Amino acid sequence: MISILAAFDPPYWLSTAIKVLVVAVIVPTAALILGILFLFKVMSWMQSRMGPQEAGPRGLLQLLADGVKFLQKEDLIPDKADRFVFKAAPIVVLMSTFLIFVVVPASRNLVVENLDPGIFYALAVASLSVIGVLMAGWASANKYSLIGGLRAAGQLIAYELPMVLAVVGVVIQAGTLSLTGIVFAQNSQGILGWGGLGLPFILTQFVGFAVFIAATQAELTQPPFDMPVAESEIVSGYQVEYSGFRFLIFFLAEFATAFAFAAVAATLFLGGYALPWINAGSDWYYVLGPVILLAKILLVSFLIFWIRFTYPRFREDQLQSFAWKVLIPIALLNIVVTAVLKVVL
Amino acid sequence: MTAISDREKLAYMAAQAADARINVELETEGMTLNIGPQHPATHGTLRIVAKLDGEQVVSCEPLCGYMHRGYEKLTEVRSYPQVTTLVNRIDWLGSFANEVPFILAAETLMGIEAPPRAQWIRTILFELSRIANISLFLGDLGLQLGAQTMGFYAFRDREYVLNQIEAVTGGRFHPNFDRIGGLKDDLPKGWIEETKRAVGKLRDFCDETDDLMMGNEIFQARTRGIGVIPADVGLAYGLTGANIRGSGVDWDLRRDNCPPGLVYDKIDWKVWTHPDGDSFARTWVRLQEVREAISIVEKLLDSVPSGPIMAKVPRIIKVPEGEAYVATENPLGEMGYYIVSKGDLVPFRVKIRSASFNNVSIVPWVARGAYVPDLITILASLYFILGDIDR
Amino acid sequence: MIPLSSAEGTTTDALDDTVVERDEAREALLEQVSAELGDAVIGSYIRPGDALWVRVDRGAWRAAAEFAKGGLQCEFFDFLSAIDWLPSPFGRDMDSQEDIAVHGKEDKDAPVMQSGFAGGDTRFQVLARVGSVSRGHAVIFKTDVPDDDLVVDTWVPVYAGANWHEREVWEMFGLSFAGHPHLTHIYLPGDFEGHPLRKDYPLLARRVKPWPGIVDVEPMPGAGDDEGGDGE
Amino acid sequence: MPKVPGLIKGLGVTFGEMVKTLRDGPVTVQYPHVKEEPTPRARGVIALYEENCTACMLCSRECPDWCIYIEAHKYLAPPRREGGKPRQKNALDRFDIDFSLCMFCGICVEVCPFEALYWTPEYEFSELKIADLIHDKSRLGQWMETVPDFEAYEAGSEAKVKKVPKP
Repeated sequence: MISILAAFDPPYWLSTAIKVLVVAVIVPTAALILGILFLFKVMSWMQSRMGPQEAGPRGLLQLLADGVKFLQKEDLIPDKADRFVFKAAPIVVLMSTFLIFVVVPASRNLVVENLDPGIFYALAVASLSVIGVLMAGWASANKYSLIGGLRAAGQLIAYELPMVLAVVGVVIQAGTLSLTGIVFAQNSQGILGWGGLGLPFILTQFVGFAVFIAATQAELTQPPFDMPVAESEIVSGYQVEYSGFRFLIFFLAEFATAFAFAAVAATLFLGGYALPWINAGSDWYYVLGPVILLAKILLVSFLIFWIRFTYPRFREDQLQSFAWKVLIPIALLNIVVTAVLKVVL
Repeated sequence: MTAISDREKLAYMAAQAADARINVELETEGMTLNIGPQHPATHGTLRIVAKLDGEQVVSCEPLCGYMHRGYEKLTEVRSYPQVTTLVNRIDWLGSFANEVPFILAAETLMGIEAPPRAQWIRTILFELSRIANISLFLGDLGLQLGAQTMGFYAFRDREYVLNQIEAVTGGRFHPNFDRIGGLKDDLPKGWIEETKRAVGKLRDFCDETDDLMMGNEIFQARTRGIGVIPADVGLAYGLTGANIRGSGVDWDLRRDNCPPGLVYDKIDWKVWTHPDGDSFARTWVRLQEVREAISIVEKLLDSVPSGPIMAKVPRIIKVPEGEAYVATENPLGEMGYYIVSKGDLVPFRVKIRSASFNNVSIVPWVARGAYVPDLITILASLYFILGDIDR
Repeated sequence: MIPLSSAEGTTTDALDDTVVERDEAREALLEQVSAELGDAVIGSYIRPGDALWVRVDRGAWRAAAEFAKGGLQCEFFDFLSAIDWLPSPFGRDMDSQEDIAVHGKEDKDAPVMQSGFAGGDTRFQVLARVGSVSRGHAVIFKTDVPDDDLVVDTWVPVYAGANWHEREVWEMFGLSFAGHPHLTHIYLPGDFEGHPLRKDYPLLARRVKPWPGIVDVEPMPGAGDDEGGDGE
Repeated sequence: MPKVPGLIKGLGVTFGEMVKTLRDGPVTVQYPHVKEEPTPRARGVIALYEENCTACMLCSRECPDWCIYIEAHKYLAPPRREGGKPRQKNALDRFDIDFSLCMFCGICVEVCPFEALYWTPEYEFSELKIADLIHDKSRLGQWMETVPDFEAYEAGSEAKVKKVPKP
């Protein structure tokens, strides 16, 4: 069965169509699953309540029900709003999420495009959502959303830097920028000669992992960094004037971005789709790869959402000083140490 | 017409500029932000007109009156039992605590004192409503600062106390249980054991709050040093309750000037104060007050005397002529009633001195130059309730 | 309870008729106030162990505040309000429908206007309570406001907390405060006419709806004794 | 135990809560399927025991919200002892409580001298139209079955337990 799969070699346009279809299909369904499992269920368990029970078996179709609810709601555009920009903003935010998935490998060949500067491309595309958020904040002609948009701009840019620096540590250790290369590196290197567990970079790059997770929380505008959507201060920031289908796009984009960043973090730090004792290149991964990747993603997302339900939120200036004065120096230090160890060992 | 009469704009901005460190030469134009009557941070319908420079509040003016029900006018046409039902809707979170000062003031005028058992149960219910009120404050403060989980824990644990209040008075929020000369009814069987268990659960809630919030570095970064109120300014504005004890003033009406109808002098308990006077201090004092209230309730529950629940009071109550002002330490601060009676069924004039009215009047002073998130923290830490402000 | 005290002089209310309780602490306080304000103290009243009322002349209202804050160390401002002593022409509005529909406007005997503790001879009276946390005492100051000149000078420079209270009294009673920095509505909408807490301001809610308490038990057929319901 | 930084302790609390909810069940119940029992003294709705009511109008006068409407007529009841004078009694024509105005304060139940009004903890009587919230005499009578018996009092109380007339 595997050999038939390997022999299947479609013309270029068909393969890209399949790949785009896969990414366009995988992302919403994955966001659906992730959204339900974590936000509704785990959050409700953490708050000693049952969570939604009515929609679907034990409430698992709740997000679908929400989606349909949003679809049939009227989506308003404030009359003084900048109409085109107002309509374009959610698309930009969602688009930046889809583009990240292009480089995330589910197995040696199951990747939309195995770009050499893979991680560099992913981080560059991730910062596209800043523009979308700023567009939403400006176009809604509403004081609260303007404040929300400006806060988001300041915050997302401030946290791009620590995220990139955290990734540099991994790149030094893996020696390559492309994500599949990083997965192979983690699979092949051993810990001081013992190759049993492979070397998921979380073990050596724990500081980088911590900085990456903190920066991801900020990119997703989740507590403790949810100033742009601080509902108790500026009433859900840039999303204030959105309703109906456009708000659904924002809502889905939030989960899809969380899923995307969790996928990148899983690939960089937890060994991506590969299990340590199976060689990263073997054909088993055509079937096994996506499942392992999904499991690791759920693990990382659990961490992201767990932090989200526990912490209060920073104030603007504390947020910025935390990025510039704490995260960036640590990330730089981490790079220096990794570089030195790379040379020495 | 906006509430602030439109004085000459530039002079206004220039005057405020010197005060709130605004850089006039950049001619940045301030923005008026309506933290409007419909806003999650105002516990109800309080509107704050804030003039902002960027995120910094140049000046702000709370506008109340969106929930003004005109209680003082209504009391002119209601007899004393009817006013009791009216009055427990002022501070609806700790609502038994509203009835007590009104009843005590009427008892002072009539020269009647409730039998010991009634006073004991009245004090127990007074402390239970304090626990119910302040435990919601702890949850709500977490909510205002972004930790939603705190809000759910508060509501979950508060239910046990509300069920106990409902078991004895019949109403969870509006007990309407206090009468001139005693209480309406006595305790049902098994209530004391059940209340001890409920109050024990509240003690775990306090420890959980300590772990989840008070020790949290982000929470401390958000509340320490924010909205500092020195003691003399606080007293000049008439701040009471945990707001003034947070600024180091060791003054509690339950101990210093306890009206005759409550039994705080029969047990020993401690008044908690904190020297800093910032938002963290006020929160910390309230958390200790809940723990103190729990130990007071446990001590009182062990020593409830037996005896009648109601003194000899005529069915139709005509309060003799005279005036009386009685204030008690309500969960929000000092709440007092100045009753003027002309000797007939209906009080002639009732001035309701509610705690939040004074507590909020200091917001323009304390919020000068604060950031918008800090304004929300200050509002959350002052802990007012709209019914209390607007009456 | 003896009837309300007369205007002049201090009367100590004898609660229990056996021994006349004396409340030295509050009398000492009263002596201090009288020494300071001299003849501006028009009347006073002490309920032993409870409260001290002092009625000062309107001119000395600000001086009383400054003395309370300085001399008596009353740094805690409790509240400031007003009383309208005019007896309400509407009563409890319970029989308002009845009396208009059936008996026409019956002229109730206008009850005589009395004033409370520490006397008072005008319709409006401003009262304020200030307390001392350090020394543990409190004083209720009162002053009369003549009907033709409803102005009292403000306490805001002495107690900043008086700002909102004076705005509320201005809005509800119509007594304006000279020198108040910002006298605008606090509760009522900007274009509200009338002063609701005045006794002659009708409570409309009760005049619109017929009172369900009117007894309309029809008489026994054929009995036709008393026309109205019994058990009024 | 070294001072665990607040951030980690916070995470521990929420994780512990999750484990506790999974282990011994959430605190909330799914309302339509599982219903929580209010306490016997809960003031849900007012029940009228018509035999005791003598239309003395005390409750409708004392009600702060003016939401009790009573109409009655007199009739001649047969004398208790033969040869005695026929007694004049009030027969209740209409006894409506408008629950859209009522604030459940309990003054009417308390002030009724003939113990004709009782509280029941029933709370499921919401209506689509607000006009249906006016419960007439028969509807108030139906609530009578749901009135729980008065509980016994705590030790040391001298109040005597009242009885609920069973129809």
